[in-house]
Amino acid sequence: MKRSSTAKNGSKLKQDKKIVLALYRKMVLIREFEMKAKEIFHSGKMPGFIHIYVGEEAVAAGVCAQLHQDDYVASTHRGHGHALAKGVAPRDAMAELMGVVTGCSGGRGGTMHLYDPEVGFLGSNGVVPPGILIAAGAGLSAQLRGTSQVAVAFFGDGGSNNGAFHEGLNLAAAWDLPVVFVCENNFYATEMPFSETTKNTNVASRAKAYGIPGIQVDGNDVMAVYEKAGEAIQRAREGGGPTLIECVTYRWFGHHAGDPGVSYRTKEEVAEWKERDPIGKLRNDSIAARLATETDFQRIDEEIKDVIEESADFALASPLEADSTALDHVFYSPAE
Amino acid sequence: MKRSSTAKNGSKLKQDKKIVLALYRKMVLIREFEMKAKEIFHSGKMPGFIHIYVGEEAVAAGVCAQLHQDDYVASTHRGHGHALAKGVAPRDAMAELMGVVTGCSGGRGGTMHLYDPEVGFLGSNGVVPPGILIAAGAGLSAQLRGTSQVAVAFFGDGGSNNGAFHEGLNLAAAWDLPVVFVCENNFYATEMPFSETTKNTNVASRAKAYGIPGIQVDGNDVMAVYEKAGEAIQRAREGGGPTLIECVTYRWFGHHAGDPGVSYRTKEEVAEWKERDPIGKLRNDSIAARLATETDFQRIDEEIKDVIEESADFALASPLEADSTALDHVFYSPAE
Amino acid sequence: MPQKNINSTSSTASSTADQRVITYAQAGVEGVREEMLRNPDIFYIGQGIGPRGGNFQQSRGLWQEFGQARVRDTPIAERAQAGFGVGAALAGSHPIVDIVFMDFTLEAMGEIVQQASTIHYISNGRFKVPLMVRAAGGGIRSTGPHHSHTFWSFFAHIPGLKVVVPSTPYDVKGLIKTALRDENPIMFLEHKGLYGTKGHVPEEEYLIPFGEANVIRSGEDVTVVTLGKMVQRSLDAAEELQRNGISAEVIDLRTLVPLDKEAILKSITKTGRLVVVDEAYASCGISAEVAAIVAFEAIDQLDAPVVRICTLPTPHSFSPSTDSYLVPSVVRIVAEVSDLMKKKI
Amino acid sequence: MPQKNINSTSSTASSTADQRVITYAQAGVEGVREEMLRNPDIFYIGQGIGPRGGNFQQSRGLWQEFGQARVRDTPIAERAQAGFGVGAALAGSHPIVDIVFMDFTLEAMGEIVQQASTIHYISNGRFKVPLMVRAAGGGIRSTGPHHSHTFWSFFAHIPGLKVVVPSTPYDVKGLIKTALRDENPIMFLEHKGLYGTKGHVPEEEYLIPFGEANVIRSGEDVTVVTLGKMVQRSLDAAEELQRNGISAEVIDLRTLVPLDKEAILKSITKTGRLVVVDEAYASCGISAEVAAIVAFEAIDQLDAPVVRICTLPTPHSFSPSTDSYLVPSVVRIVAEVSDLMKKKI
Ligand SMILES: Cc1ncc(C[n+]2csc(CCOP(=O)(O)OP(=O)(O)O)c2C)c(N)n1
Ligand SMILES: Cc1ncc(C[n+]2csc(CCOP(=O)(O)OP(=O)(O)O)c2C)c(N)n1
Ligand SMILES: [Mg+2]
Ligand SMILES: [Mg+2]
Repeated sequence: MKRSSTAKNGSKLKQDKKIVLALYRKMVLIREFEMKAKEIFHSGKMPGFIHIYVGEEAVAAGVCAQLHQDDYVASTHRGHGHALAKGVAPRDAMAELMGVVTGCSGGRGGTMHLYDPEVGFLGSNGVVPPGILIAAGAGLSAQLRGTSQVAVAFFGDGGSNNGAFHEGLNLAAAWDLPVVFVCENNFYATEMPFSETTKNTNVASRAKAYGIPGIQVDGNDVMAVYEKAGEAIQRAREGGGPTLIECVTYRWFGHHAGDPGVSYRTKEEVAEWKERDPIGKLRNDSIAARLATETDFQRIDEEIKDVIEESADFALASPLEADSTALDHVFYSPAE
Repeated sequence: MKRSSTAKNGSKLKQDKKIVLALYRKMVLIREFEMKAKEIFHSGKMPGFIHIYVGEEAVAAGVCAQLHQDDYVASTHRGHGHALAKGVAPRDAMAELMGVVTGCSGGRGGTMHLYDPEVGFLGSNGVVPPGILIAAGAGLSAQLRGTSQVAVAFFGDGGSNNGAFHEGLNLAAAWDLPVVFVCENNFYATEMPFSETTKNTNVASRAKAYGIPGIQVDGNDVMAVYEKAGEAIQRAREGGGPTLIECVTYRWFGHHAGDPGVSYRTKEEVAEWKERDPIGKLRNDSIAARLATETDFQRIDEEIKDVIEESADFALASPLEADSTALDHVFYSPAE
Repeated sequence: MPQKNINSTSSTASSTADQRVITYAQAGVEGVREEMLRNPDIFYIGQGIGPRGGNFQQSRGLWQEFGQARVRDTPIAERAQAGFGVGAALAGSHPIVDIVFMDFTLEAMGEIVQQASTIHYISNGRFKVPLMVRAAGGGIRSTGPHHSHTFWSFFAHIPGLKVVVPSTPYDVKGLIKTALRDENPIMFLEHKGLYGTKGHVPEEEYLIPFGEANVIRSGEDVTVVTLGKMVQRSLDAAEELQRNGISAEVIDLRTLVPLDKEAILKSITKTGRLVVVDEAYASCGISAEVAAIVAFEAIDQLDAPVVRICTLPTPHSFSPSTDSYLVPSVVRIVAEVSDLMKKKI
Repeated sequence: MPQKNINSTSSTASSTADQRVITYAQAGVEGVREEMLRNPDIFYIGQGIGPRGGNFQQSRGLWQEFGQARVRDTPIAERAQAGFGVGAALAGSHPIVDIVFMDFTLEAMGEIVQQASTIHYISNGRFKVPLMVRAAGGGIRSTGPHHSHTFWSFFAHIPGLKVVVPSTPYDVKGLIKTALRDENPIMFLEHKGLYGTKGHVPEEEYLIPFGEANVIRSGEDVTVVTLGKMVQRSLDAAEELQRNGISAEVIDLRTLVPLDKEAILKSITKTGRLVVVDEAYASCGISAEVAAIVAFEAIDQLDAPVVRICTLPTPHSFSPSTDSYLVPSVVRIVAEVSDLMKKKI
């Protein structure tokens, strides 16, 4: 089965260099973080099972670039990119993947449970897809507190077939909550093709069922994501209620680092999507449009390499939690 | 808030007398059964809390008249009408409401748990709305066994906001199951107006999200329901997959027999809907079209009165379960 | 079944002529109201808890007083209710999520167990989840198979949840106020059959700490540990037993997590006999937990087998006869305790 | 942790030179396959159980052999899976619903508890619900907070469900075949950490009846009741204890419902000491249930307190250090049993 993006919304944004470079930096940060995590995983040093986000960087980067620090994000099992895009420090995230005490969750959460209150990161999640409900709840809190905060839920095509999707979108719509629902449609949930688990593979079209706007966007075009997310986030911030954005994209690797990801996808399909690399696209487009130069990008590449090396060193050098604290924090107590 | 049916599908069926009288009989049976149950309830003799179906008879009668005995129905808390329409004997149902051993569930189920394998009645249900899933499962079984059986799920507007609706319709659609989903949109879930729990009050329109046909029909026009249900059931029987039918209707009384049903609904609204009595409508329309006579209808009315009296006497005279059998049937064993 | 006022024998509320008497449901409303006045972060969502004031009047007047923003009816979507609650709690609000029927906590089990109970721990203490899930269990008047459950042991099995089961108006108010000042996920599990019962509730503010069982009747011969609606039945049974010369001490657990082990052990040391009366099923229930604790910590204090008196292991029946046969009755409690008094080890 | 072949000490499978050895996962596939061949009403649905053969290879080859109609991948919709299973069972099919991770049975709890477990009883025996829910629990290699649960006590709390927890390839096959001939709702709860373990499974057909615990090691001083992955740890601990002169009898429960009380009581009569080792939490767990049964039925046979060795009460941690600290280890079992041997009442 050949899969290709049918998304119609290309980028029309008046592009400016600062934004281009910021988006590029985020995408490269995510890419390099993931490649390093993959390397450590395959070296046998990393516990658990990581779900690699490579290929989908434009979604996290494009959406989160429109968010303020005190806005919220709730994420998924494939959440490293969302965490980094929202501002979780790479070393805190890498350490968390290693399960060491210096991780953003003290090593107790691991790859699927990154948490960071300081940047409004309400957690990646081992369950599909309660992040939808958690983000909506954060939006409800913002509405009640009268702030202009917005919450974003990321979830996959697989998640969109789950009952939580229905309950979450319906109620967020009924209450006009400041939430943006971002579906990363990468055509597969584990090895299950989306088209075999639903008769309607156009996730954006499901927004009608909830009386809210639904738009499909090319999830490999970071400027398009940035633009459409910006509109939706702005609408939410102004009390206009939720939007469902379907970002059509693709994961380059298997479902998790242990899955070669080939038995259920053709080589051609994977190759075609690698061609449509969101990082390469931004780079090429921006150079063609004379918005930035090779040198600009190279400088960022170098910078990020250092950040990632430093993060990995930090994570690998950090200790595991001691048994003596293993029973702490089961309950919160004000003394803490 | 004024609520009125916006359903567009009126009846275009070439009406024939046999069908008219059969539908009329079913509706009157349900109406009289409910009025008698209500009377017994208010006399203090009936345990539990009954949910009265009066006003909505055209839905159960119209849909079930298109079903065969070995087709399936899964129902709701407001399920007396569905049970009777599918063929559960009135005395068995009335006895069940009384919680006596002669009931269709031996008195163990009561009003919300009528069961009858002999007519494919897979149960009313105390939970909103897993009947959707149960019907779909029965449809899956029929598909696997290669029969031409069809399963119908009844559920309310309230049920349509629940995650089970989404999971059930999506998967039944993906698998082309022989199921018809019948939403009885009576504008309220307990005292909650549907319009306050969703931004899209057109339930039929939600079918698009699942890639299946969705139609709205005047749920007080039994001929319209009969016709549209017939098309959907036929399609399902022939392998054409599921349909969502929204029947716009109204319950005359409160949510359950203990709820006066007035604080959240205007007198005018209730009165308007009583004007649109599905039984009166069929009677008037048929007489006007010279399809049947007053005498035909009166004869049925008399007949049903006797059936209901007999059912009530039977139920009221039957004993409660003895303690000595209270532990039976926790598990099935082949010796049974 | 005699319906007596439990508080008359309560150790926490002394009986006076002019004491104020209100219902269990009203006590809950008062507690919630006072805490909502005190803490603007508290809001309340659930099915029918708005204008209607709750199926059981458990939120009566709150919508009228606090308005549509802070007191909101939800669709029939328990997962959304719980999940929104978790999200709002993470964002700094303090939600009350009313599931109304404890049975329907099943629909939200993933959100309660996987999200609410874990996040404080797995975020290494960085987030807290101040969330009160409210739900009423137990059977009344043939509520039948889907509306009579008492799942407290499910929640007591899961670390990170506190579990409260109040038995009197006095306790409801004091415990619900404590719950709303506790910034952990709390399962506040009332009983449908108690909402209409009355008891003394002082006008003055008070809080009841978690983890302190109520020795609601003192006795010498046997310890009856119980909770929820079974407290009154146990007290009634104790009176009956007293007439037969058996002196029963009755302990109302009040909170299952934290559990007041000390109160139980202290009582056993005195009586040497333990009976647990629970409306939930025995298997893997809180009755098993209490028995297991005693079998570990105080087996040397026991003079007889540990007896559990629980709802018999069948689905809940609608049948009025069977239904009352299955749930522990005063008669059954009296009979089983009397039997136990004849046993020795 | 030594990974030994449990069957070498199994009372049900004797060790011979040319015995056929397969994995726990393969044993399950064989059992399901044989029953699917025998009974055309059986079908199998779940996430990834089709072409992929299951996350843990637990359905390997079934899709290829039985085809897309009888072996179907589902969307991520556990409620639908379970609800469809109930409906199909009522209509005369015999579904296997694979939830894969036991954690996600939470999403289907309503359908399992309210529908599957009750319908036979509340229809007064008129319907039956032949449904096997399959799911694997327990932690492996930092599966972390959302993928390590062992909820067997939830299901054992609910009347109308049978609960199976196999510990060896031999048992998986014999028990899964029994499950698929039993026309009740069955929770078939495997362990992720056991799927790769190997053991003898005969070529000839056999069934293992429900309700017969396996006295997998006989001993004189203490009875260790256990289940699932903890069986091997208990056996390893028993060997270690033997070296210290303590003779432990190890009982693998195999099925929690029905529970083989007799086997436990018989053993206690001999040893006078009871330890329960469970990977689930202690509070309201099956360990509490076993303790409570013994405290009622055989307290006079006990020479010492009843000890429970369970996962410590925190959410499951990703941290490799903490994770292995929290779950019962051979070292902890040895230490606690040794301690217990010093106690007397
Ligand atoms: C409730 C639940 N069921 C099953 C799983 C197992 N699972 C983890 S990720 C996944 C696939 C998710 O697919 P999708 O939502 O499309 O996200 P993607 O992996 O493609 O990013 C599944 C089935 C889960 N985590 N939670
Ligand atoms: C999961 C669940 N939540 C809540 C309830 C309580 N309840 C029973 S009926 C009902 C309203 C149902 O409304 P609707 O689906 O529109 O059906 P109607 O009563 O209008 O026929 C509610 C909330 C329930 N039975 N199940
Ligand atoms: Mg996907
Ligand atoms: Mg309705």
